[in-house]
Amino acid sequence: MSDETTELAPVTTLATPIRLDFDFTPGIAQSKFLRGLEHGTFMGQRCATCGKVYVPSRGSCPTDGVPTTEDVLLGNSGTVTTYCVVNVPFAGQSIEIPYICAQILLDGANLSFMGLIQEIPTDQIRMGMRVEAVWVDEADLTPSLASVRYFRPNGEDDADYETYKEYL
Amino acid sequence: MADSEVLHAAHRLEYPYSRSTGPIIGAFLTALRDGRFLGATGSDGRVIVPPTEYDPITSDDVGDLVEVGPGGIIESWAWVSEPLRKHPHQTPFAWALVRLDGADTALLHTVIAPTPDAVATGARVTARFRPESERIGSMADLEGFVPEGGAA
Amino acid sequence: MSAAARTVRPVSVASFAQSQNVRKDDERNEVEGLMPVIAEVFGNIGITKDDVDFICSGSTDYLIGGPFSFVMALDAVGVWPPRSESHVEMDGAFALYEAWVLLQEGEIDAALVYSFGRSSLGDLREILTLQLDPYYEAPLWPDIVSLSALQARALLDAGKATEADFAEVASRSRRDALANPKAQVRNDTAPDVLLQDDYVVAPLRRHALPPITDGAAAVVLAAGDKAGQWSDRPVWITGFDHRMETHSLGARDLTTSPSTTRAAEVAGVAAGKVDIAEIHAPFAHQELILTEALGLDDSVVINPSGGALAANPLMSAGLIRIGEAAERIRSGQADRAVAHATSGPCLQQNLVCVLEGA
Amino acid sequence: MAERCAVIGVGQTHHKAKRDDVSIAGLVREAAKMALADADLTWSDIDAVVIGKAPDMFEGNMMPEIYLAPALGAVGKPMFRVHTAGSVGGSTALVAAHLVTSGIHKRVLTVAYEKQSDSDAMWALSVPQPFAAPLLAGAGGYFAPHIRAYMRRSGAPDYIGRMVAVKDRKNAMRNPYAHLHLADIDMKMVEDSMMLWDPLRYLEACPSSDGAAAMVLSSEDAVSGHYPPAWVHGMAMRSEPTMFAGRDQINPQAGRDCSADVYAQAGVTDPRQQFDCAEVYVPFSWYEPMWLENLGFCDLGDGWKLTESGATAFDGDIPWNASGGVLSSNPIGASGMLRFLEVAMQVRGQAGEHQVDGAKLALGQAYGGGSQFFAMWVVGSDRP
Repeated sequence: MSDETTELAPVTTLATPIRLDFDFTPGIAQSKFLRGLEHGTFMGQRCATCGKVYVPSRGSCPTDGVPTTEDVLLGNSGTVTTYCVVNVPFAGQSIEIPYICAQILLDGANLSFMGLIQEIPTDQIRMGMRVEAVWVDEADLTPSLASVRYFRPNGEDDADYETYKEYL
Repeated sequence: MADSEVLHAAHRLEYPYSRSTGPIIGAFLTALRDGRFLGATGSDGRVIVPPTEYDPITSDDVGDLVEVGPGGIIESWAWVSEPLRKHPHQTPFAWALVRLDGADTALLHTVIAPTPDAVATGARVTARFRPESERIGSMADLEGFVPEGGAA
Repeated sequence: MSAAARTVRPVSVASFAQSQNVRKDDERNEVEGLMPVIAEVFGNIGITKDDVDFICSGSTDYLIGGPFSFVMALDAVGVWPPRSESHVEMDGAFALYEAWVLLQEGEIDAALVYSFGRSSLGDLREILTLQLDPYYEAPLWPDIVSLSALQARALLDAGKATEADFAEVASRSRRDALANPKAQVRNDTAPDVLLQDDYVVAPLRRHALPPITDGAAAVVLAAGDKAGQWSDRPVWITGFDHRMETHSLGARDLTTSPSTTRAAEVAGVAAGKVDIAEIHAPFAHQELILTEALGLDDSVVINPSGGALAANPLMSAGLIRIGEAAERIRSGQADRAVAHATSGPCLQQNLVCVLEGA
Repeated sequence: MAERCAVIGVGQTHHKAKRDDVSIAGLVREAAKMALADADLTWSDIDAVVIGKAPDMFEGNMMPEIYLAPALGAVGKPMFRVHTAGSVGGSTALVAAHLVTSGIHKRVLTVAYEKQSDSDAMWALSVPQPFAAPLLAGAGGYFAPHIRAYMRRSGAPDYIGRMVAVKDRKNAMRNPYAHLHLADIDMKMVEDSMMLWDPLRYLEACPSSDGAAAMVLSSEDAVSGHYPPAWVHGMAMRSEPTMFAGRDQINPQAGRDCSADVYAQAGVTDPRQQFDCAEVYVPFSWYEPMWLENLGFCDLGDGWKLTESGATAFDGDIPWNASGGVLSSNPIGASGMLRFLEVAMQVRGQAGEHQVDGAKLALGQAYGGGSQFFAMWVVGSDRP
């Protein structure tokens, strides 16, 4: 016991750290997509009922509720359907702000996904812009979206609004 | 063929939650840090330990806080011969429901004893607190209960 | 109580399906695990998702360690066009209760209920600790086996049971599971052999614990004309209730289950002879507490499926009790059955469903 | 047939960034006790309790009905926990209401809450998982591209979002429970605030709040309380998948279907004319014009014109979010219930300074997930 009986403040907060460990699996269909990334390709799956191609597929067609069974190799380019410019720093962020975050509809796919756009000033991005994936060096490819460094303009003319408006 | 294999990876879910205690839990933990136990008076006059803002049966607001313990009796217990990594003791111990002297409900904590033979329902135990310098205002300020008479 | 005065609209458990219950489903994600179960529960009675008016599911994010796990699971159903749909962060038996409530109003006639969970991904003895009081209990990390052992000890101390009784329950459950191809732990081991098991947390030996199980289950409920169209022998829910107890273990009598008794009263368990009961008792001693609380005598066949001791997929184990009880009636093995589900440490919350053949 | 159901008691906490004066139980009890007092009832008068909140990872408390049962008068009673993402506060109220309309219970307490300051909202909403895409955008980054798509599709000028941000914060000045009380709010202040996710500025986004909401619902023969009951005229839920080919995220089918269902039940054919006010889940300013269209208050593409005209302002012909809305208080799990509760307060005439004069029929809406889960109810001062 200390002589200088410094009065402790009453307890008002309680630290309760929680740490849990899991063995995570993305499942069969997503593993195929991720293995595709490991080879520098986008692998989607087609629903046999509605014919739509999902990339990545989580194993089912979200509207029909049936397994997506047919593997479909997609192109390396796609169209920016919409986008935003991120100006806010947040925990876990690895890219210098500001940067462009876009919904990209890969050629041959029926669903867009979110991707990073680089090699263009943030004020020049447009809806409809044609972009292509830039991959990490072959030695660094992993079964992860980290294998895609970013997307960049591929030089083609912008896609017509009518061609992608149903994907907004 | 590696390419057909389903992927797996370790996933760690981790966050350092920080909780505000409110007045009743805060008072209990403050007293615990001082090496004392507080209970709250429930709607029918029963003394509830550990105290919550509400009676555990009727949900009415609790009344005054009163001091209880530090001795009490074991109402039930369970012997852990192989502690889990997150358990508060890494040598064999007992989880126990201990009704402190002056309390009408039992507190969940641990009994520190060398063997299960030293633990029994109905047996008297007393609190063993951590050294004052190590107390932070949490349930872990109470190291555990020990059989009265000092068998541990 | 208002429930007693009310006329219950007959609702039938029209179809039931469950996955194979396994220690670890190493390959499939939630959607992939659920799809065949949903397909089977519809296929059993020749319907599709378009034939149900409401969908309700039960699951918990903590089994997978990420938020919103129920959201993606919806893709196993294909909710398009948009559907009336809801989710409870509870066992599927409670999701079934929500669907049953909606069917009571007479506006809709059919519902899909499903639940899923992979118990194998994390450490359940750590995960379930997060259900406890976050200030006084969870920070000490008491685990579900230890808390259940406190309850078992209380039962022994009260002279209400012996360790041999626990072994008897475990032996019978796994022996009965031999006839259940979906069960996970199936064997014929005599109680005296089981009593040679080590304690995991005394007084609970290995055999008194449930297995860790990955699995999913689904039920279709039907009312009105659909009940008859979809089944030659509708299985009617004639009573349904659930009740909660306090969270404070130290303020409870752990040797009894007053919430089960109350739910059984409201559900009308005692209104007729009970042929079988499917009781959700994850730990062997809990079956003894629940059998007494439900007021079941020796003539009742308890857990012919093997119960949770033979397969305990978290979030589905309660829903499976309802499905298993219904199948026993549909097959003619029973005319009246009780199904039970539990939640929380030491049977804190209990649900009772009474099922009857036509 | 379904029984009638009425809101006979409401309660809510003072919402703040950090309610560090209470425990989780203390927070929910603050709202629940207020609702009981409003209904002139005690814990023992309640037959069942239904709670709702967003992911358990906000507080690190799994299936919290287990811990909260004795805090909410649920011992010996049925207790239920709903989780439908951001719409959960609304769907929780609907599950509770069905316990009454089904005739099973006479008085049900329903509570929704979030004590997100126990952790961090950005973390809890997007816990990083293996193989997932690198965290690119954060919460608003999911919605900002859809806002841009709406602007493109409708031709809305860029100041519309700022108008909503100002309007809702001005409304919050009339609501003592609101989290944000920005006395000096104006278009310039919003424009000067940081651009977070272009086109979304800081003051066009909702705050992160601790808070709880509670209501007592009753059957017709059990009505009590200090104010006249708010009668439930219609209720509906709709869900659609998160992502699918051809999905319209700006005007989701599930929202259209849900409103069509609830309007049919309530006999509403012209929402703008027939409703006296609405509380609609607008976490980012641009969701007001989007939901105006989705909910049929105007033609497709005209939502921003309604906002611009002042129709949705406190003194407009159809005030939206007179309470200040989600833009002023956002205890996520409770935000949907607050919408349902606020419209009940309006038709009961107990909204105080933000009371819409003579409000008799009103719409409460909540949505969640990727604009895919919808819950709505219509309440009125007249018995249906």
